[in-house]
Amino acid sequence: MAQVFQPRLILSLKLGALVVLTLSAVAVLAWRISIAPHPAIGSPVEQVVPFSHVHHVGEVGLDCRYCHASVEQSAFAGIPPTHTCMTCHSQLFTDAPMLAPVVKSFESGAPLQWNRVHDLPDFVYFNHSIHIAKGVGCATCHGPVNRMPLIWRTASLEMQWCLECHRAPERHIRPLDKVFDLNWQPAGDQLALGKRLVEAYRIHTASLTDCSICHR
Amino acid sequence: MTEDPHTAVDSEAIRLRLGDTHGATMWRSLDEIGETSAFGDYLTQQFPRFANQFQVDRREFLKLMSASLALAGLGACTREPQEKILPYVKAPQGAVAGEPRFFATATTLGGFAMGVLVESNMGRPTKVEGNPMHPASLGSTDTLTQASVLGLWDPDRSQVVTRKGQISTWENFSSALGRQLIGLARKQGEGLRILTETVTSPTLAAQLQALLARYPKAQWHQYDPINRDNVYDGTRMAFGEALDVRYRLDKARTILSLDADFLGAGNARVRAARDFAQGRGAGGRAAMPNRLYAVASSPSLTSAFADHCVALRAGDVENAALRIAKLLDLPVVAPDAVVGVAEDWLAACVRDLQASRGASLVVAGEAQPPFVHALAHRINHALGNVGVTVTYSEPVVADPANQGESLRALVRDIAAHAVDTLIVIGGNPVYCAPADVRFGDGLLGVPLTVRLGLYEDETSARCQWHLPATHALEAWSDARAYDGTVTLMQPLIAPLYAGRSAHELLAMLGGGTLRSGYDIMRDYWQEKLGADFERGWSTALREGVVTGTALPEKTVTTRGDLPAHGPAGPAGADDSSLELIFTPDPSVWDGSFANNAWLQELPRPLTKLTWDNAALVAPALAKRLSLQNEDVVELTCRGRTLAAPVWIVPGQADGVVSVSLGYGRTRAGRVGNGHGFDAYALRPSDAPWFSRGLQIRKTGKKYPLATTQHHHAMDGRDLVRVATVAEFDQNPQAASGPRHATIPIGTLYSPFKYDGYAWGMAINLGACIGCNACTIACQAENNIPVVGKAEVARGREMHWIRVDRYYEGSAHAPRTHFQPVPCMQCERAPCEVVCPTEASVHDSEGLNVQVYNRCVGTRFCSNNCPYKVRRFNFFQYADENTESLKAQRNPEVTVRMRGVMEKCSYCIQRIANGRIEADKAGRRIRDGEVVTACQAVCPTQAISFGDLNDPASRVKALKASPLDYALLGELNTRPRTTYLAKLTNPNPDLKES
Amino acid sequence: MSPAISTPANDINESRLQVLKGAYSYASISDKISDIVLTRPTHWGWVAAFSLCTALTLLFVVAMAYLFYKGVGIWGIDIPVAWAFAITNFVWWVGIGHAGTFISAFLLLLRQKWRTSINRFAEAMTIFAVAMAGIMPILHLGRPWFFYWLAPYPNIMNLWPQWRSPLVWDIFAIGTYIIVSILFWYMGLIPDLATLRDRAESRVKQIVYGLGALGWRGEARQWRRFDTAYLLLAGLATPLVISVHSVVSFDFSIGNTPGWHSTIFPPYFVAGALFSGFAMALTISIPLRAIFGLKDFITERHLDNIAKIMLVCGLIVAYSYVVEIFMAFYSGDEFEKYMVLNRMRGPYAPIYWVVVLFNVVIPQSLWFKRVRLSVMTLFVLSIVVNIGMWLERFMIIVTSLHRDFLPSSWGMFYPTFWDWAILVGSLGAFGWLFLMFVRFLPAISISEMRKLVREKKEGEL
Amino acid sequence: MNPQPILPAYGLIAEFADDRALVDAAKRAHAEGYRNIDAYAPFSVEGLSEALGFRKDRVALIALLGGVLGGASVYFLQWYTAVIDYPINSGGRPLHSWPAFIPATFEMTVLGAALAAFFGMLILNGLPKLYHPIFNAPGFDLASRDRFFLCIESRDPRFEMQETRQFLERLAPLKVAEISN
Repeated sequence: MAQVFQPRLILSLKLGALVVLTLSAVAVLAWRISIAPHPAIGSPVEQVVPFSHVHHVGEVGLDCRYCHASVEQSAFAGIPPTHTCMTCHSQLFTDAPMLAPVVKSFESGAPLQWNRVHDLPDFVYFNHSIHIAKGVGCATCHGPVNRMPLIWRTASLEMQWCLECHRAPERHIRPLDKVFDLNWQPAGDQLALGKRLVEAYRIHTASLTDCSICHR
Repeated sequence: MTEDPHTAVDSEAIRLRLGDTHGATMWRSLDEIGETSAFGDYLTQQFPRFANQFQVDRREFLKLMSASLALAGLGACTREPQEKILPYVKAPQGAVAGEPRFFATATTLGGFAMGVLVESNMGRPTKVEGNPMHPASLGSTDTLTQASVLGLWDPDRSQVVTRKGQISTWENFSSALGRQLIGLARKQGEGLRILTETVTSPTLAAQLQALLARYPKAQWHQYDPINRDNVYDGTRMAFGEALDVRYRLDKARTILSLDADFLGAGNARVRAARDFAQGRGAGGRAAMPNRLYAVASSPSLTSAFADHCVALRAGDVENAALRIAKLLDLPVVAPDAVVGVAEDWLAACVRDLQASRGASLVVAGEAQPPFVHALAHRINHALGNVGVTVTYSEPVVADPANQGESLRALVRDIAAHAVDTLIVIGGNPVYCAPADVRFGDGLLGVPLTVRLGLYEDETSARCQWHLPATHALEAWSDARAYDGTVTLMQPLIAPLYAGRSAHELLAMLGGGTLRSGYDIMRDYWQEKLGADFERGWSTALREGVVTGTALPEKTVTTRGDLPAHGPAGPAGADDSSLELIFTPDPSVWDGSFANNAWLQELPRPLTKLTWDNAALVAPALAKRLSLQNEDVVELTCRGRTLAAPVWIVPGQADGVVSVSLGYGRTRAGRVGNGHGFDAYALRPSDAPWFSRGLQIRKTGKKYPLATTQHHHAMDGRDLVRVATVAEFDQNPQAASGPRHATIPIGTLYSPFKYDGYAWGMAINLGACIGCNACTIACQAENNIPVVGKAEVARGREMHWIRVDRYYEGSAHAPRTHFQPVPCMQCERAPCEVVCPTEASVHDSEGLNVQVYNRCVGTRFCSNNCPYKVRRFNFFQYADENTESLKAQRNPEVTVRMRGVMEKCSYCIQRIANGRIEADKAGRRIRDGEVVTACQAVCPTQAISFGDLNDPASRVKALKASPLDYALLGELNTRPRTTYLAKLTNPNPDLKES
Repeated sequence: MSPAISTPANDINESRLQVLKGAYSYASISDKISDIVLTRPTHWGWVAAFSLCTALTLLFVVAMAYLFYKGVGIWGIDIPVAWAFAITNFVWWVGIGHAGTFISAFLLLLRQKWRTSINRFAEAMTIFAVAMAGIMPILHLGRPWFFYWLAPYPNIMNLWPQWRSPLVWDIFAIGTYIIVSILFWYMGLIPDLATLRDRAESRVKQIVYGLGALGWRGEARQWRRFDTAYLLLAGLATPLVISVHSVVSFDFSIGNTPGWHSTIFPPYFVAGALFSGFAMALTISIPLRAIFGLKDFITERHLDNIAKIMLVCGLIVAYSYVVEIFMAFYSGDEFEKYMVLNRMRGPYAPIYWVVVLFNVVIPQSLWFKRVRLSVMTLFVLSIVVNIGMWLERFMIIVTSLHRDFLPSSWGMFYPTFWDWAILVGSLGAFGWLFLMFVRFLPAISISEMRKLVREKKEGEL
Repeated sequence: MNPQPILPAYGLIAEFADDRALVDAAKRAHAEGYRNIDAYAPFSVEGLSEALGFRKDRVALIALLGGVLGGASVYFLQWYTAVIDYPINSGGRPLHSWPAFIPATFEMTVLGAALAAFFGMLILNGLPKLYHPIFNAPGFDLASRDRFFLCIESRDPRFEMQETRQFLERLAPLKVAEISN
């Protein structure tokens, strides 16, 4: 009897299988990339006005709250009204071309359109004020914005990222007076400090991983 | 039902898409807009099939009338779109970005004000709450008030000035008007007529007076299809002058309602319910609980709650009243007996009334003729109630003239061509005028007809000019409450469309100059508030009431020449023919709420019908005529005929067919058109509320009606637990029964500890009058979608809290029980154990939370929920296409997508905000700090909510009451929501028939 | 080639009750079975059935497409009846599968010779039925594209399935069941595929079957390990089959709904499953043996035995009905009592009485040998039982849900066109798969038949 | 068909008409001291493998291990995820509700065992092996139909072409042939 499967045939079969496998692997990879959140972590987001936090925060030394005024009272940190920009820019760099959109908005009354950098799904209810009140520093989530010419995302903002802190806030929280200090580093052991602060700030860690803390 | 509901025509869909291209105009500048607009493309990109979801059928687009904001991202697996943030250009005064603010204003019904606080999210009015400082509200509201916010955002509102159907402008109008005014000025306004709804607004009244002064020969007419003519005529008959009558139900111990529905209708219903519940002793055994006797032609909230109720034809109520008067030895000619009411019933009632002299009360229904009112006044006087439980004041309305007469006069003059300029402000007379008045006919003959209205409706269609009116939440105005207290109504948002207020229009008429409502109001109140105006003004705005504007009590003297019997002669007209009665519709009222989908889908308190009205008949009558529900009958009364579907209602007086007004609209809008039948087509102007001689003919046709409750008996299950005060005194456990919520049941499980907050709710069935306000407040608060008639008929309504209605006893005179059923928030939640994805889980405060974005829609939780309070999005119910409706949504609540389960969350968004505020302040949440939407709205405060771990909390105290019991507690679900058994206070002398 | 001795159907002599009729050699039996696949021209009956099933399968596809486009609202389900046809189909299809496993595994352990000639297609029936069953729960999800959330896998949400939910158990039970069934079935196929490989004329068939045969050589040690593994799989499949429908029954008995919350459910459901499963085995084997002339291999003996098992299962099911009624009144639970009375007198009463007629009354005829040996009667009866069992599942699910605790929330369920489309479509898809199977794979285990031939020679039968 | 063997032959093969002949042929070959003997049959023949001196297959052991592994791992998974990784209060039931963890554990035990048994069998049997010299044997296609073969491999220490062929002839086969490699 003749062999049904000559070695050459077997070889080609194996090669065929190999090709199929690689192709499907590539396909999966491509899909994963296509659904990756955008803008990607670490990639600066273009804006109508190339507003530089490096300049305003790093060099001029504005406090976060000067522009993000409602961050301590509201869920929403607040984006400065054009008028806030104009408090300075009615005198400074008034005719700088890069400021043209601001001036235009000021005159026309049409709001500036900023591109969102930190965007949570709409079924997630994040509240800035409570995080500020419990010692979560701006930089903890937003990174060193004072070193960002254009803002980019430093955190994935995925649920597991939130949980990482909600499960053990002591890993991240800082003294209340350091919340807006973008350069703050724990002097000694963060965990020890954190544990003390969790006590001091009455953070109920038990309920922090409740679904209802973020989802309604 | 077996055919697929989703195969209907496209025409609606096309109209719809033309319809909602607007709405964006009102955006000031808020970050949400970015999200909402980005959201649409996101949706299409994510689920292309949703994009044309709408081009399916009529009902689908009813989803228009409900919410969608945060669907984005509910489905994973795709890239998020680039969203925009739009900051303010100039931040408004005192606004904190992202935080809601509340403004005091008022909404009106039949002219009477209901004081409200409106929640504004980044400039968008989203929710109405009662104003605790307002006498008509005391913090509560009702269904119609709750729904008003949806009316504001209704995409079907008229948006442009039209002339003979062609789009025009205000400028064109004012020039046209200007020309007309020249002529009018010449002949002192002869031929100028102004038709308004009932006016209580001092400013508007003043404007009208000024106008009439300017044009002496002009005339002002008033018409509301549901008006208080009988009340004023009644006082005229009794006291010789028109007066407003005020009842102090909290002070009354024995109350007799003569076909009156003071709890469900009337100009002070919310306040009345609050006072009544107080007299009943909310949440326990009052020292002296009041007792309510009711004579009712058709069941109402009031008669349903009564301790003793007899069903009587409306026309026979007069006899009953006479008989009672007689028993009180008043000089009347009364029949020896009243058909339909046992003599001993009347006797017992009278004994009770006398027993509580000075603390008793007889209330005549607004549908009853003046004579019955006069009798009631006389009886109250005889019982020494005047000044205690009933007081009188000058009329609250600007002009108490008989409105029916006023409209008839106008129509006469129109027919006689004595009218050349007709200004119709609000209302919808062409639709809602009595059938024999035929208001619409003459209109085309009037040289200039102008209509200011919210909708381009039946009346607009017959007027040359239609002017878009501003919504109550868009404009400056003022209005009086039932006791005369004035509220300054301030706009929550600039007019969405080209609307103007009645004040502004009147300003144009007088002098033709254009003045803003704001200036008009301030001018008027400048002189009223006089010195220190600014402070008075801002206080009034902040508090929502102008202090000291309540009308003073008036001492009255009864006329000597009161007739001894009614116009129909002694023993009234008790021919045995059928009687047709007209009632305001609990949802669409006189038809003006017809385009409000929340109200359309809100089950009527007693029939549990949605989306339609019906001809209500008593079981006995149905039996005689072999009628079944949904049978279409021809109602013929006084030569006019109308086809209507039948609905059988226990407790309806035999020989009475009642039809509710406000349906059969043709130009209400996309929601309201084509539902129900137009009862006005039968309504005679001389007997607007009831008339005899009705004939019924069975057509053999059927008309499907959508009800939310098919079974009305408790089948011996102790769901609603009831006891009389007497029984309670013998054994406090009598009502709540043996299976008390707190009986510990052995368990192998180590129970979870809830040592933080432990939220719980207590619902007092003894106070619930079944008004449904909770249901609609919940709908507004929680972005609950509307599903439409067909879906309701399939049992797919979405209400998170429903009010179950059960009957006990005979079908002729049943006892009616209401039971609001929200999620019970069981500690041993059956729904959670069977959820495969942890979408239904418990949190550390004992809440049974539903995580929409984790739900895959197995529906096992619903199967396993013994209370069936879970609601499922069988389709994409939430609308995501209509900007104006998205704007209404509560940004604090996720909008659910197709395929996920939802349910009552104890308003978790309010809890969360309360928790956050408390945490920031480093304290615990105080009792009463977190109030659920249903609790806030409840007129009788039947719902209490709070922290069970707070020993001082009200809810804790209530749950300690012996009346407290858990619904289906024997299933060991350990519900956090428990009930207080209902205490009734029947007269021991009277056996229940 | 084979002297097929066909005897008239009416006389009842022993020859009809043989497990294997006719005088077959290793060769002839191998050829006869493999020729069906390799050489025999397609039978018109097959073509007819196949075209019908293809049409229904298309309907199935359309129904699913529309379902995913619109949502489960296209069905008649509502609140309170949130489950209806889809879950009924699910339970019923899983049940169908059970007979296959029972025949191929349990009877193997019991050394029942007569299973030999029917276990192959019975096992195939299992796989296709479970496949149909497996589709249903996914179809019935509100958001089917997230079905995988029921399975444990690491994810960015740090979330896991809720292990207390019977639906999660289902995933494991059904998953295991279908995998084990496929292994068991495929393993039995390996030697036969080798036969086909060696007997196939065309190169393509040689390669295709050859790949399937994995180079099987029939070497003694291979046979030895093969037998052990085969026996082990049988030993594993037997408890599995019990567990699977028990888990399915948990979907209801874990719930607190009156009519669901009952401890008798696991045995009740398993018996019911075998009942309908064996009925389906009859429904399939009767036409099969006619169309492909397999009357010598699938003899009246087989039909007779199957009928006997049906009778037994039917009695257990009947017993369960009785116990349910008894417990309702014995417990004194008002809700249980009402549920039972509602089934008998409520709006769905006709279904209840049809169920009793089809599953309890009619099957009693199986006590009589005449009935068991009349092929036509058996065929009709098997269909009756299939319908009866489907209705039973429907009754359990719908009539329990539609009136549970609060009368205010009582409702009705009315099926829509799409409910029927899914049911009928799944029947079509099942038939389609099965027809493909009998056309391209040996419907009877050749190697085991050779063994049967040997045993017959040795007079061991 | 008998091509000139290029390589040394794979072995010699004898063809028999029924299983009895094969079994005692196998016995005798084994008695003769041959060890690399293969016997091929169209169905599993009682006692054949024993005749070749093949005593225990380890499939059952593998299946046992597979079962234990499957069950233990999924129980651990349930416990870890429900108690340690993300403890969530579901219906007030204890985090470690072991009775509810049984069904999945049982199913995975079965699955583990079944997979182990199946793949254990394949691996021990050296399958899949699409190419095998034995298929070169003349008329070997009948091995899957009605013929029984005994093969003595050339790698057997006692294998010697002539001698072995004579030995096989003595077993009264239908025919003896050489298998090219």
